[in-house]
Amino acid sequence: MTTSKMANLKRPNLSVEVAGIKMRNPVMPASGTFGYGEEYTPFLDLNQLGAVVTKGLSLRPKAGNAMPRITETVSGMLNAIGLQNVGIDAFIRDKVPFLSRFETPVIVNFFGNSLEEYGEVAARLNDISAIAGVELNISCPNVKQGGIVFGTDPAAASEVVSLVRSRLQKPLIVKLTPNVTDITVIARAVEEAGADAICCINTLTGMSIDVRSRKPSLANKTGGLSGPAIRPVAVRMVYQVAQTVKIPVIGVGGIVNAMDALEFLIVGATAVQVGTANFIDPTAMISVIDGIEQFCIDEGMDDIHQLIGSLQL
Amino acid sequence: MTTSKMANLKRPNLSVEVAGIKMRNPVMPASGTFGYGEEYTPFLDLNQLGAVVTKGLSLRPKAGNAMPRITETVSGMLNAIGLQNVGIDAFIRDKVPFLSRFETPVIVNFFGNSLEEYGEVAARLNDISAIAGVELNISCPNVKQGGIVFGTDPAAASEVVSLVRSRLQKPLIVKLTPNVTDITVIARAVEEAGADAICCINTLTGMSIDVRSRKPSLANKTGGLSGPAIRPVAVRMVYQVAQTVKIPVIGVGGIVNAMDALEFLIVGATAVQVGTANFIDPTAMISVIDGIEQFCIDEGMDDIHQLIGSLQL
Amino acid sequence: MSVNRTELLKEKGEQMQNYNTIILSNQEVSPGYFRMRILAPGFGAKARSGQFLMFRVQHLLLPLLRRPFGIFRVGLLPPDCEGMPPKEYVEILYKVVGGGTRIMSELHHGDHVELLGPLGNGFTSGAVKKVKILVGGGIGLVPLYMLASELVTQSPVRLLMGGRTRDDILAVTEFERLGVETYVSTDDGSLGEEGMVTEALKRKLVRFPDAEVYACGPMPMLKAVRDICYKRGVSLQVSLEAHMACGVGACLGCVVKGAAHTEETPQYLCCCKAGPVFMAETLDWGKIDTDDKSCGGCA
Amino acid sequence: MSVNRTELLKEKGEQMQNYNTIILSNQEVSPGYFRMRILAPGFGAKARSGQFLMFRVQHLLLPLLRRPFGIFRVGLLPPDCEGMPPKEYVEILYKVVGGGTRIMSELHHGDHVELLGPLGNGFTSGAVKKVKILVGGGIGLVPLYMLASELVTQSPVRLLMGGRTRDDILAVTEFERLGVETYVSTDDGSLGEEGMVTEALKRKLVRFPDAEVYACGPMPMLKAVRDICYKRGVSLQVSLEAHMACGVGACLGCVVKGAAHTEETPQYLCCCKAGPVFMAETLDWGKIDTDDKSCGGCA
Ligand SMILES: Cc1cc2nc3c(=O)[nH]c(=O)nc-3n(C[C@H](O)[C@H](O)[C@H](O)COP(=O)(O)OP(=O)(O)OC[C@H]3O[C@@H](n4cnc5c(N)ncnc54)[C@H](O)[C@@H]3O)c2cc1C
Ligand SMILES: Cc1cc2nc3c(=O)[nH]c(=O)nc-3n(C[C@H](O)[C@H](O)[C@H](O)COP(=O)(O)OP(=O)(O)OC[C@H]3O[C@@H](n4cnc5c(N)ncnc54)[C@H](O)[C@@H]3O)c2cc1C
Ligand SMILES: Cc1cc2nc3c(=O)[nH]c(=O)nc-3n(C[C@H](O)[C@H](O)[C@H](O)COP(=O)(O)O)c2cc1C
Ligand SMILES: Cc1cc2nc3c(=O)[nH]c(=O)nc-3n(C[C@H](O)[C@H](O)[C@H](O)COP(=O)(O)O)c2cc1C
Ligand code: FES
Ligand code: FES
Repeated sequence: MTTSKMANLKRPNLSVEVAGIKMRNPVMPASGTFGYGEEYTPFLDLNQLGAVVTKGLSLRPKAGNAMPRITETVSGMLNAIGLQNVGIDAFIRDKVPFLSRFETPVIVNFFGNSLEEYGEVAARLNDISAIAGVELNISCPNVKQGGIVFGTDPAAASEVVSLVRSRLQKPLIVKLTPNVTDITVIARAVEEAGADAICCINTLTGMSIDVRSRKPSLANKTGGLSGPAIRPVAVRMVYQVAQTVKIPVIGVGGIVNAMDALEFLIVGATAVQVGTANFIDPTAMISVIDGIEQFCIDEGMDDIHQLIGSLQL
Repeated sequence: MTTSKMANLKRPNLSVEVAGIKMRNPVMPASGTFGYGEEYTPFLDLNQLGAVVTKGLSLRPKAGNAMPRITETVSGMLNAIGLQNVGIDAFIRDKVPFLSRFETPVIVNFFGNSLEEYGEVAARLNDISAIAGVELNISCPNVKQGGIVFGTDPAAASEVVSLVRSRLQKPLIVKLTPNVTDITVIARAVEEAGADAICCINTLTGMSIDVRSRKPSLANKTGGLSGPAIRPVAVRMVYQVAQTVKIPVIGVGGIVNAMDALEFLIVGATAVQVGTANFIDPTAMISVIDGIEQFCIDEGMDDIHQLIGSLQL
Repeated sequence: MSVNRTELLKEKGEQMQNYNTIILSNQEVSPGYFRMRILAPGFGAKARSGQFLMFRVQHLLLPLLRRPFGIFRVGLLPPDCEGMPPKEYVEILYKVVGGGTRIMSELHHGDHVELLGPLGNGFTSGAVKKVKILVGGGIGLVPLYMLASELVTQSPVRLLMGGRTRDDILAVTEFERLGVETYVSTDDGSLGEEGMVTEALKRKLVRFPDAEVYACGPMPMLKAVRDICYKRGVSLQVSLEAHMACGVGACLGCVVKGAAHTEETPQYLCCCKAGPVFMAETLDWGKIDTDDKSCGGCA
Repeated sequence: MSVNRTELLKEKGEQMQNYNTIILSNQEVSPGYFRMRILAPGFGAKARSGQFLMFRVQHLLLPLLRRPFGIFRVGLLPPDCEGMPPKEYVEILYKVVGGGTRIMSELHHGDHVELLGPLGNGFTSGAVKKVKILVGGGIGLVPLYMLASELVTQSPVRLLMGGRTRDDILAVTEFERLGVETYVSTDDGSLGEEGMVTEALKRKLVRFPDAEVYACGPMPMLKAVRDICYKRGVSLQVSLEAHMACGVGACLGCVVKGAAHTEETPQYLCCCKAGPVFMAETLDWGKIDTDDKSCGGCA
C-alpha cells in the first residue's frame, strides 16, 4: 500500500499552528507524562516533537499525594500523583535553561488551588520568553469555594480563564476535564472567556480496589484514569468540542500509535498529545509522527490540514 | 490458599435482598446483554442466577439504529443498538411464559421517550405477576423537552422516578448514566423520588473512527462504551453512590470475573450485574458466582454481607 | 414450578455448546490465509453447512470479543495411539485482516482456545437433481465447501469462484475432489479467467436456467448476484456477515434489514440467529446496510 | 540555537537505552521463580550493581505498563557459529506474583521483548577491605549478586539470605562460587536455620562491628535491618521497590519519603531516579509508605 503512491515523493506538510504556536508537526507529550522534557532525552530528540508540554506547575512547590500513587487497570492506569511539582521558581531556575536549548516550542501546564493562585502563576509565566504558551489545567478544586472543581462548572471555568487571560499575553490553551455532563458547555464558556485553544481530555476519575486487603489501590482512594481504555470517550469529546468552538482543539486520551492519533485529527483536532504511551514506549511519539506522515503519503495528501476535520458523515 | 481454610466447610450464605427482591446470590446479567433470558439457556441454568434482567423494553416495539451497531475498542466495546426491543405486548405474550418457568426473579428493564411513556410502561408492568421488579433506565433523552437526557438532570430524573413510582407497586430499581458531573446529586434525587435501589453504571458515551474511510465506526456516530475498560469509573461511581444513599446499590461496569465483582461489593454494592463479559464467555456469571463463594470460604466469611461495604480506609 | 435445564434444551432442540479446547494445527495456505483445525468432539454431528462459530482467540481479554468464522469443514483425525477414538475436529479457513486474526495466525498446535457453536441457520438443500451453482468471493468460499459436500450426493454442483488475485483463490482442488466442477476468475487474470465472477454466473444461468444459486462473498458481489438471480427468477440463498458481539441473538448488534423493512415499520433480522444464511427474498436489498468493509471479500 | 542530541547525552552521561530484543532463555529455577536471559549488546558495559530495567512483556498492550526488575547479572554466551562475536546478555530473576509475571513465565527463547535500561542509581562499593554483609529476603537477593561479584575483589563478603521456605532461597551456590560466605535461614526451617535473617545479622555485627551492610527484601525486613544498623552506627544501603510507570523520573508515581520529609515540607524522592538504592540515612524510616504488598519479599 505504501508503495502504491510512490509517485508522491514530496514529504507532506505536517506543520500546524495551535493558539498561535507554530509546530513542525501536531504531536506533543501530555502534561505529567514527560516530566520537564529532560527525562526522555536519552530516547528521543525533543527537536522532533511538535511541542514540549511540562508537568503541571503551581506557584509554590507541591509535594503530591502519599503512596501508592499509580496502579494498572485493564488497558489503563490510575494515577493520583497529586500534582507534585517543583514550583514555578525552581522550574524557571532549573528547567527552563535546558528547554531553551531546543527549537521546539515549550508549553507550560499549570494550575492553582484558588483563583488568585491561577492569576499569580499566569503573571509569572508571562515574563518568561522561553515559554511559547501555557496550558491551563482547570481540573483542580477551588479550595476557597468548597472544593468545587473549576472545570466542572461553566461559571467557575469562565472566571478562571478570564482572570488568567487578563494576566497573560502568551497563547492560552485551556485543558478540560471529561468528568462533566456536557463538555460543550464548558468549552463554549472557556472560548468566550478568552482561550486561544482547548485541550481535551484530562483523566476520567476512577477507583480500583485491592480485593485481598479491601483497600483502595491508591492511597488517595480515587485517581485519574488514562491510557487506551479511555480513548473512545476522548474521541467523542474532542468531536463534540470541535463541533462547538472555533478555536483549535488538541486531542488527548489513550493515543498509542498513529492510527489512534488520526482518529482525533479526523474528528477535528488540530494537534494531539501522547500521555501514558510514553511510559510504555519512550519513542511512541516518534512512531506517531512517522505514522501520520506515512498515512498522508499513502492517502496522497500533501498537507495534514486535508486530514484535520475530514470526518465523513 | 483455598485449602488453608478447609475447616470452614459450611457454604457461605450468598443471598441478598435488593429493593425487596430476594436473590440466591448477588449476580445477575446487565440489561441488553442477555436478551430476554432465553438466548443463553444452552450455556447456563437461569436458576443459578441471582436474577434475570431483560433487554430494555418500551411501550411499542422499537426498531433500533442502523448498522453497524457495535465495534470493539481497547478492552471495551461501543454499542449503539438503539434500544431495539419487541415492545411490552410481545414481551408479555412471547417471553414472560418462558421466564415464568424459572424460580429466579425476573427484573424488567424499561425506558420511555417521554415522561408519559415511562408512566404507561410502568403501569403495564405493574399488572404482571411474573415480574419481580423493574429497572428504570433513565439514560434516554426526553424527546418532548429538547432531548435532554432524564438521567443527567436531577430535576428531570426526580420527575420521571416520581411518576413511575406513582404507577408502580413493584420494587423499583433506577439505573443511572455515568455521563454526569456528579453522580451523587442524581442518586440523591432518585432516592428521594422513591427508588428502592440504584443500579450504576450504564455505558459511557464514546466514539471511534474508521481511519481509512474517515467514517465513525458506528452508524449512530457515538455509542455506549462497556467492558473492562470502564471498570475503574464504575467502581468509583458505585463507591460514591453507596456513600450517598441509604437504598441498596447494584454495581455494573466491566465485570469479567469474581475479583472484579468483589471490588464492587467491597465498595458497597449489594449486588452486581455482568454485561459485556457474557459475550466473551457465556458462563461468565457462573464463574463469578463460584468465585465469590470461594473467596468467602478462603476469607472465612459465612455471609456475603461481611464483604459488602467492607472497604478499609 | 421450575424447569429442568436438560429437558429445556431437548424441548428447544438447542445444539450449540461452548468448547474449551485446543488447536490441532494452524497453517498458512496462501499468503494471508490460514486454516485452523480445532479439536471439537461431537461438533461435527451437530453442524450443518452455512453455520458458524464464535472463536475466542486467547484466554487473555485481547481481543475482547469473540470472532465469528464460518465452518469450513468437520472431520476426523486418526488417534495419537492405537485403541483411542479418532479425533473429531472442526476446521476454519480465515484471512488475516486485523488485530484478532493476526493473533490467531500466531497460534500453534496445542494452544488453548474456546469456541461457541454451531451457531445460526445454515443452507437448505433445495430440490434434488436440480443443478446447484455456488458462487464464492474470496474468503466467502468458506461455507460453500461443506454445502458442496452435502449437495454432490443429490445434484450436479458447480462452483464459481472469484478473487482479486490467484492468492485469493482457495481450496479449489478440494472442491474438485468432491466432484464439483469449478470455474475460477480473478480481477487481474492471474488465475482462471480475468473478470468478475458474476459474468460467469450469467453464462451458467443461460445454460441452467432453473439452477439454484448459493452465494457468499463481499456485499457488492452479493448484490450483483442477487440482481442477476432476481431478474431471472432464480432461487438464491446468501450467507451474510455482520459485526457480532454475542453470536446468539442476545445483543442485537448484528442485524440486517428484512424484506418487509420500511422506515416506519422497520424489520431487523439478527444475522447470527435468523442468518447468517438467508433466502434472498427475505432481505431488503435496496438498503441492506451491512457494512461493506466488513465483508470477507476478495479484497 | 538548538542542541545536538548526541552531545547532550554525552554531556549528561546518560547510559540508558531502549532495547528491542529477544529472549535467550527463560527457565523455572524454583517453584514460581524464573530466570530469563535477554540478548542485550552493550548493556553489560553500562550496568552497575543495584540498577534495574523496565521490561515490556509483550508487544500487545497487555500488560499495559512495563514491569521493573533488578539486574541479576550480565554476561556473555558463546556465539552460535564460529567467527561471530559472543552474545551479550542481561539476566533477570523473577517471581510470578500477578498477571504480568505470569505472562512472562510463558515466554520462550526467541520471543520478542523490549527493555529499558540500565536505570536508576546502583550501590556504592564502600571502603576497601571492610567486611561487607549483604542481607537478602526472598527475591530481594536479585541486586545482591552483581554487587557481590564487584565487592569480592576488594573485601570479604558475607551473604545472609532469608526466605519463607527452601523454595524461596535462590542462587546460593552461585554466591558461594564467587567466594561469598553464605548463611541461610527460613521461616519454617526447611533450609538453613529456622528464624529471621535479622537475627543472623545481629550476630554477624557482633563479630564485625564495622562491617558495611547492603540489604534488599520486603519492607518489614528492611525496617528491621535498618533499626539494627542504626542502633549500631553501621553503614547501610537499601534497595527499595515502588510501583512504577515510567522508570525514568517522568511520572512521579514511584516516590518514597526522604529523611527531611515533614508534613509541611514534604520531601519525596523518586525511587526510579534517586534510587532504587538509597543510603539508609537519606530516607524517612518512620513513615516510609512504600506499599508493603508490593515488596518482592520472602512471602
Ligand atoms: C457469520 C460470519 C462468518 C464469517 N466467516 C469467516 C470465515 O470463514 N473466514 C474469515 O476469514 N472471515 C470470516 N468472517 C469475518 C471475520 O469474522 C472477520 O474477518 C474477523 O472477525 C476480523 O477480526 P480481526 O480482529 O482480525 O479484525 P478487526 O477489524 O480488528 O476486528 C474488529 C472488530 O470488527 C469485527 N469484524 C471485522 N471484520 C468483520 C467482518 N468481515 N464480519 C464481521 N465482523 C467483523 C471483528 O469481529 C471485531 O469485533 C465471518 C464473519 C461472520 C459474521
Ligand atoms: C526497582 C525494582 C526492582 C525489582 N526487581 C525485581 C526482581 O528482580 N525480581 C522480581 O521478581 N521482582 C522485582 N520487582 C518487583 C516486580 O516489579 C513486580 O513483582 C512485578 O512488577 C509484578 O508484576 P505483575 O504484573 O506480575 O503483578 P501485578 O500485581 O499484576 O502488577 C500490577 C502492577 O503493580 C506493579 N507491581 C506489583 N508488584 C510490584 C512490586 N513489588 N514492585 C513494584 N511494582 C509492583 C506492577 O509493575 C504493575 O504495574 C522489582 C520492583 C522494582 C520497583
Ligand atoms: C502520571 C500522570 C500525570 C499527569 N499529570 C498531569 C498534570 O500535571 N497536568 C495535566 O493537565 N494533566 C496531567 N495528566 C493527564 C495527561 O496529561 C492526559 O490528559 C491524560 O493522561 C490522558 O492522556 P493519555 O491517555 O494519553 O495518558 C497526567 C497523567 C498521568 C498518567
Ligand atoms: C449491547 C448492549 C446493549 C445494552 N442495552 C441496554 C439496555 O437496553 N438497557 C440498559 O439499561 N442498559 C443497556 N446496556 C448497558 C448494560 O446494561 C451495562 O450497564 C453496561 O454495558 C456496562 O456493563 P458491562 O461493562 O459489564 O457491559 C447495554 C449494553 C450493551 C453492551
Ligand atoms: S451477534 Fe449478538 S445478536 Fe447477533
Ligand atoms: S516510575 Fe515514573 S517517576 Fe519513577
